[in-house]
Amino acid sequence: MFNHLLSLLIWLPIVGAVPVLLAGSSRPNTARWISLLMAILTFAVSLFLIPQYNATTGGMQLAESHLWIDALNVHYSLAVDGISVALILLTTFVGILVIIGAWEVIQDKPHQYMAAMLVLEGLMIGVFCATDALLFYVFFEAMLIPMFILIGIWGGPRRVYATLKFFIYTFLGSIFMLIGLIYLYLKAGTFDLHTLAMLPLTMTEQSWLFFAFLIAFAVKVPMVPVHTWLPDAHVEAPTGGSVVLAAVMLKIGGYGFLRFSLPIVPDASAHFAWLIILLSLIAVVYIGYVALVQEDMKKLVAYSSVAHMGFVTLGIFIAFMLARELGNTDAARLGMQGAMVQMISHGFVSGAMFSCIGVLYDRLHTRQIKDYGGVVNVMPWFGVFYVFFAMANCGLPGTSGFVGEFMVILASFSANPWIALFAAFTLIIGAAYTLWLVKRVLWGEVTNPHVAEMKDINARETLVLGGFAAMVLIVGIWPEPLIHLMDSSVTQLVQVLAIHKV
Amino acid sequence: MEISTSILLTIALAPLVGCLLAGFFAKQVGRVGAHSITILGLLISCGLSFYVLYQITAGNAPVYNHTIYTWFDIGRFNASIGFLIDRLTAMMMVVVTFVSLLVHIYTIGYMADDDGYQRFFSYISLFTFSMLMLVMSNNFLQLFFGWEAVGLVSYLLIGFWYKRSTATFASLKAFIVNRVGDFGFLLGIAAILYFLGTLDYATAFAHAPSLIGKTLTITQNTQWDAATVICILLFIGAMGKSAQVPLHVWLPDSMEGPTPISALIHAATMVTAGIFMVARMSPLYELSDTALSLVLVIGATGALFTGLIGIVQNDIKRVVAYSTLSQLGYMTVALGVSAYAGAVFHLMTHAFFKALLFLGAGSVIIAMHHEQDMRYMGGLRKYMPITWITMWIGALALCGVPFFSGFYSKDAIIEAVHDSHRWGSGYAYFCVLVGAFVTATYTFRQMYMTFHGKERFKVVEHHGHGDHHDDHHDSHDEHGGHEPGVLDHAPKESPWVVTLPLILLAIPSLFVGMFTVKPMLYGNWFGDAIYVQHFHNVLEELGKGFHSWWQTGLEGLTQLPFIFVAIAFVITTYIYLFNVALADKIKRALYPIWVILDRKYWVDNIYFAVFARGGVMLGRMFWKGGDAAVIDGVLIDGSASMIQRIASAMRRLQSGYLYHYAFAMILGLILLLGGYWLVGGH
Amino acid sequence: MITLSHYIVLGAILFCISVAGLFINRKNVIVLLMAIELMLLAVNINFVAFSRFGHDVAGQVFVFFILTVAAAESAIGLAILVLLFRNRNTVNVAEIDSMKG
Amino acid sequence: MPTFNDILIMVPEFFLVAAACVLLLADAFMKPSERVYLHWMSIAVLAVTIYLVVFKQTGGTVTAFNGMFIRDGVASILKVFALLTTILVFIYARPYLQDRKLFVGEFYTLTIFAVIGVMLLVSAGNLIMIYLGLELLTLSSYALVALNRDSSLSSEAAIKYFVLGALSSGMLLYGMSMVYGATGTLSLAQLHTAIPSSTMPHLLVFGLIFMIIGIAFKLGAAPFHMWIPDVYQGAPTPVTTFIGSASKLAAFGMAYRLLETGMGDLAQHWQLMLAALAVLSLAIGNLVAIVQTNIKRLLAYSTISHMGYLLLGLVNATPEGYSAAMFYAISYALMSTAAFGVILALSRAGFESEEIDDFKGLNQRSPWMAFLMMLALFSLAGVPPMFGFFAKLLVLQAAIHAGMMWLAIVGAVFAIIGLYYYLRVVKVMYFDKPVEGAQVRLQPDFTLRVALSLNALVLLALGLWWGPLLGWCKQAFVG
Repeated sequence: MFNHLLSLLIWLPIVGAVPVLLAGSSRPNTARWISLLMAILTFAVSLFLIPQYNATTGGMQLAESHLWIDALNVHYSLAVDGISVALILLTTFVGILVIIGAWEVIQDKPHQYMAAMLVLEGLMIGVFCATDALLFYVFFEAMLIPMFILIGIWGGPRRVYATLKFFIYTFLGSIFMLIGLIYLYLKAGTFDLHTLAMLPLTMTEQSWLFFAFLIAFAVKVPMVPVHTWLPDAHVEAPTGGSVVLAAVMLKIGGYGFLRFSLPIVPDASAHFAWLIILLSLIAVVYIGYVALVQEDMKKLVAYSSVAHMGFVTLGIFIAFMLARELGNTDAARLGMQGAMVQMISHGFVSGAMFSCIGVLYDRLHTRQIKDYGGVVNVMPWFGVFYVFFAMANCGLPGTSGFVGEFMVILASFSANPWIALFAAFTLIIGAAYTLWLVKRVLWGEVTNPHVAEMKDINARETLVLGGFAAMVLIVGIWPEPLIHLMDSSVTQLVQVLAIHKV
Repeated sequence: MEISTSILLTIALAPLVGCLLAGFFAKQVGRVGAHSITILGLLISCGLSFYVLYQITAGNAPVYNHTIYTWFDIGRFNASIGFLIDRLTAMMMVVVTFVSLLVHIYTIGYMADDDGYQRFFSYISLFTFSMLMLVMSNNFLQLFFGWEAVGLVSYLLIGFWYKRSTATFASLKAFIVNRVGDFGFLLGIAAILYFLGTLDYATAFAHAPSLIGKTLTITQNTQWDAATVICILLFIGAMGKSAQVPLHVWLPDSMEGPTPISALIHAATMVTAGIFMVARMSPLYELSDTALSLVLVIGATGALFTGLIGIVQNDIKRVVAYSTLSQLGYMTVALGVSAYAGAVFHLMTHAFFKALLFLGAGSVIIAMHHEQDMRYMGGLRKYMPITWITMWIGALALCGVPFFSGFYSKDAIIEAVHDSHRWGSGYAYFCVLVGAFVTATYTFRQMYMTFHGKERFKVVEHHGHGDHHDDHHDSHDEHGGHEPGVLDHAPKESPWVVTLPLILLAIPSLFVGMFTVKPMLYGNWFGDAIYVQHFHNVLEELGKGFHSWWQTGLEGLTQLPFIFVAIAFVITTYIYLFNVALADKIKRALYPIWVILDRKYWVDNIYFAVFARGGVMLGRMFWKGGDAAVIDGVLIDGSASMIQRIASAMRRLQSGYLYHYAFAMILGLILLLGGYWLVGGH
Repeated sequence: MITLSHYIVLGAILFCISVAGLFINRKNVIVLLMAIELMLLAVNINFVAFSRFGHDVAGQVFVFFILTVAAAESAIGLAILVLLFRNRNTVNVAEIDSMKG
Repeated sequence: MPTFNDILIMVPEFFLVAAACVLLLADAFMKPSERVYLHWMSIAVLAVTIYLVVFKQTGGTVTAFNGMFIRDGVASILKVFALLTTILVFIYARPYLQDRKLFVGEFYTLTIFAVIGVMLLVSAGNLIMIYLGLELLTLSSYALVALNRDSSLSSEAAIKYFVLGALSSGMLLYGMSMVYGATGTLSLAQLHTAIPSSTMPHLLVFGLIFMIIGIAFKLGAAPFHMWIPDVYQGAPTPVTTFIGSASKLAAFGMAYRLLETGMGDLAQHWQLMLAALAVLSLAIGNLVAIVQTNIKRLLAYSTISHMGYLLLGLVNATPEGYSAAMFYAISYALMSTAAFGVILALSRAGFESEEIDDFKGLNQRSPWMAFLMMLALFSLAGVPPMFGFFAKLLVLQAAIHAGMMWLAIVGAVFAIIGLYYYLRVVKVMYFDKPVEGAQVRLQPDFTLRVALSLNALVLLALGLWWGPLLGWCKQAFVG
């Protein structure tokens, strides 16, 4: 089993979706239980990664490679490093919570919903495992289909606009990456990422490729100014869709930078690092202001996701400045680690925030902030979770939201105090938009009579929110195990990005 | 004998356990259970803190500095959770746990009728835990953790009565203003890591001298001194937490919270975290005269100008709140002249007498059925003698009347400023001197308006509802529809759970100064915890003239600050006891000044207009203008609709007529032929 | 002397006339069929001329095939035309535009 | 002199011709109720032909009748897939034809004759053979388009197809005549050797241009695409399916024969021309498809765009490019049969199920059909892991390899625009509520369902494992 652990992880949920679909709409409970079982099974299998992966040596491990397309020298090759392991664990963990979260909420064709979720989970794991560029691309794009369906069928009133925008936006980004990959293939004769990383490329080639990769991953992250699909997609998506989108899918953008931009075009990445850093800072400040004035809760959290993901891109590219221009590899590692921790943390925090909004939405069927107010009067336990996640969202120490931002800000100060200054602005604006939201939703007198009838969270919802809360707290209080898991991989990445190709 | 780790962990975690039990099992443990558990936790914590203090001072235990666990470890950077226990920490631990314990006890009485009883106990225990983490920390990470965690609890407690919109607004404001400070604080920590390569106190202080000569490139032609940058950034954090001008605006509003937390958090402990932090960082601050001058000027400004506002306040708690702002200014001034020990000493005395004043005010508020306006009080001394006497002790301590604890600390600060030669000390001396007069004025005014003179409330016996305690929870907001100044029944002295803490606080307010002034101020009691460069050391200079607390007290009677206090006493006594109408006349005569003070120099209004309104406007502009109009409107939907338009136009080419189709083919032929002729025909 | 060029030019002229007939004519579909026949004739002239001047018989063989196929083509064309007339009661080219866009 | 060996080489074609005649005769003696046997016999005949093609393919290139007929890997693969898609067309067509009283023998025989045309065309070694194969295919197609004699749209489509088809074959012939004049030969092989020494290069290129028009018309590349939407819409759907699948394979075969086997040395000229046609096709096909409301018409425009992609492969003008293009042609044939198959499966008597709105809420009424259609659409859109994606990947790669990065970028940009209208159909099926009264057939014929399911699932399966097919395609051009 351990020889094919990664394949098992990818295919278990995808194959598991078949019996779920077969259960049909007439037996919704069967479908629910099977999918829960599959999700738990996948999570259980993913736990084996921890003992199987040797965190001290780093590097790509648990490799599997089979010739896939002989004529094109494409391999079905999988392997993981610490970063992948962390992200896979995040995926499988969120996978369970999403299934539980949708339990009674999805009444319309639950079997299709659950099946789409499982397929999505498998494909996302595939993205994190693939070490062949084409295989990566296949997983990367295939993911869009179940998500497209999820938003389109179970989404809100403007779901069609949102889901089409989501699909086309992402597709637009990635198709240029595909052209870049083909170009690389024609030079190297392979799609193997390791070989591509070794491939010598001129600065001109690197620059073109850098932008091809940039547009693909920038859309996915999403970075300003290609972020506008995210608020729409989030607003219209069903809760589970939002959770997966925010918790895992956005991470794939950041992950892509690590796997493609960094090793394949390091010189161009270093050369254009200022651009990414600038865009990241714009994401923090500009998007922070935009989030402040949102009237829709989900939109607000969606914008805050954009701002938080700004720290991911900032951390990754600040590492270039630190490692190359200043020769400060330790600070580069700090920044890169910060970015990685921020990815994981944002997975939990945003997933939790969207789950919270889902809880409210299930009761009142509105996401407008003005329709709420005084919720804590009728839902005190919900209030506890909501405030906790809000605090995590504005980066309170002791929650996971703090760790990554802290490390990135520390690292960016070493690169340039001005960058740190703008990045640290999130402390203020993040608190402003998150807590203003809390104030308007949770506190105050109950003014809407419908709010007065809302019931506090039930056991199932408590389980979901509690699951998220546990992870947010653990990572926040003791991040060292997570950091240790990724440390050697990050160190290697930093070494790679310091190598000049031209 | 070294202090054992488990004792320290117990001190820190006992309140946390209490908090979790009282919070998550509120229903199961009930009211009595909640306060018993948390008070037990605090008792353990407080008792052990005293033990630790004893060990450190009398028991000659060495300084404890150990890591509990590693938080992250990346290359040469690492951060961990750990404790540093020296005399400064031990003293802070005692102050925090002692005041907190008393506040816990007091709360039993104060919150007796509140629905959120268990929640309140849970919060204040959580606060104690956070504050202990802050003061016990041995590194910047944990300091920041505690720093923000106390901010969180402060947020929760200010907004404790979440139904009141003013309370939730105040809590939001407090958190965000604090975040502005934390913004600087975090950058300061980043700067320390950058320049010193560590987050550990001991290592950082050991390497502090290496900062000399280092600069930070701000622009290509601007280089700033590293130590100055670090110290100013850290001080911005202190400005937020310790409510220094111009980040002071949150503290008066924080009075929306229940009174016990005003005493605990917004007077005795949390707001002094900034003072503690600067004192702790003294090895760094000593490297930058510029930063200390800034600290001095900011502190002095706060000491005088926020005190002035206190004179025109009518809300009993707000007077104390402005007094807190002013006293924090005094402490900051002390820091600014390198009299760190003076600042910490004042911090300690202030913790006692200010907590006493707040709790006393709370006791009055209980008696007045949650009426806080002093204009409806007066003559309360006969109804509640214990509160009256204890509050007078606190008031005299606050004014710095000789032999009271406040005298020793405040007088030392004023003297230190007088002796200092640092840039800005002249202005500071003026501020603190006039501040003494101002302090006395608002304090005596408050005491007279509350306890003396005519009763300005009416007692109307209400009938028709059986147990009037029932409507108390409702009356937390808008005073339950009561007419102001009309009470259901006559005020009476508060229960023993309220008065006991008052008495317990009155004792140190009265005596603590006498017994500790010598060691703490002049005896180098803090040892290595506080570092002062020799040529800055004004306290050392002052110490040469110090003989005993008795003599200093006697000398104090003849000195300028006390004379100011005496003048203030005479004026206020005359106005509020003998000629009440004069107050109004003065108000009318000095109307423009009154307006300035009443409007708090319009600082709140400006902040609200610029930062809150402006921020929302900016956000809306970005959203509607940037995201919606430009990116979505023009680029995304715009290109989509353009494609749609092109498509509709092109569709018309497919006219359905055969001859057009044939013509298109001929055009294609011409295109190919023409292309060949142009490109490859030669 | 009639050279190859003359034939080619003749073929070209015939071809152009037929093409013009196809897209200038807006009246009758039958004219279109005639134009098509004309086009094939132009092609045939080319083939025969090239065959003659190039001394290769294959071109002329091709012409036979073209003629045969043209006959079949006309048959089908006329059949479709009949069908069209039956359904539409018109063979006017300008009226056959129910499918467009 | 023709020998028995020549006949042996052509056994599949001879068999199919004979079988077609037998079927024609059999039909004459069959009662209408027995016609279902004709249906199965036709399918059996095609299956046997596939067997013969595969069985006879011994590897390498073999010619017959003095080079008139070429049997090589390219021809065999194209034939197999043309026959295969025709079998699918027959299976999909039966319920449709029965519902409309079009279940007649002519449909089968004409289609089989058209397939014979396809087989001759892709195996042609001589311009005459090209012409004959092409005419056999197109003449049968004209008749098939007009199969529904009572439909005004069908006859309109037929006349348009006929006139434009005749015009294009006239141009093709005109081009052939010029090439013949410039080289003095009609044999493709000899043409290839004669071109470098030709004394009339301009005449040659003129001829090439006219021939390219013939190819472009058959492919449906812009601006020679005008017939496609009208014919796709007007023709009975099974015929459209045939034209959209087997016929495109033939068009690719014809292009390969003419351009590579015959005029390979003029590649530098035709590469640019094809690139221009590709850009136009991509633009027109993808853009105009956006505004369509009829799904057959939408698929027609999508065909135009797909032919643009196919040209991207041809532009490369190396075995690699040809194999990419052939791979694309095969993928397109399979995808379009699947898409039209769903339309056929859902249509009933008196109801064509060809408006996009007819698909509203299909997922509610028939989730499986909706799923199959979705697979076909995502494949057409080129979303991984569907078959269509890899086909696009290969042609983009071919274009880049040919040094035409700009062309690949144009292809990529239009793929995004194209994605929109495919998604629109998915949206209608999955996200919209069903319209009251739109009664599509919910329980299609059993064989149809099985075949259609296989057809659509193959798109997924080949997406996951397309190596062997690509291997065959490459081998066909290299070996």
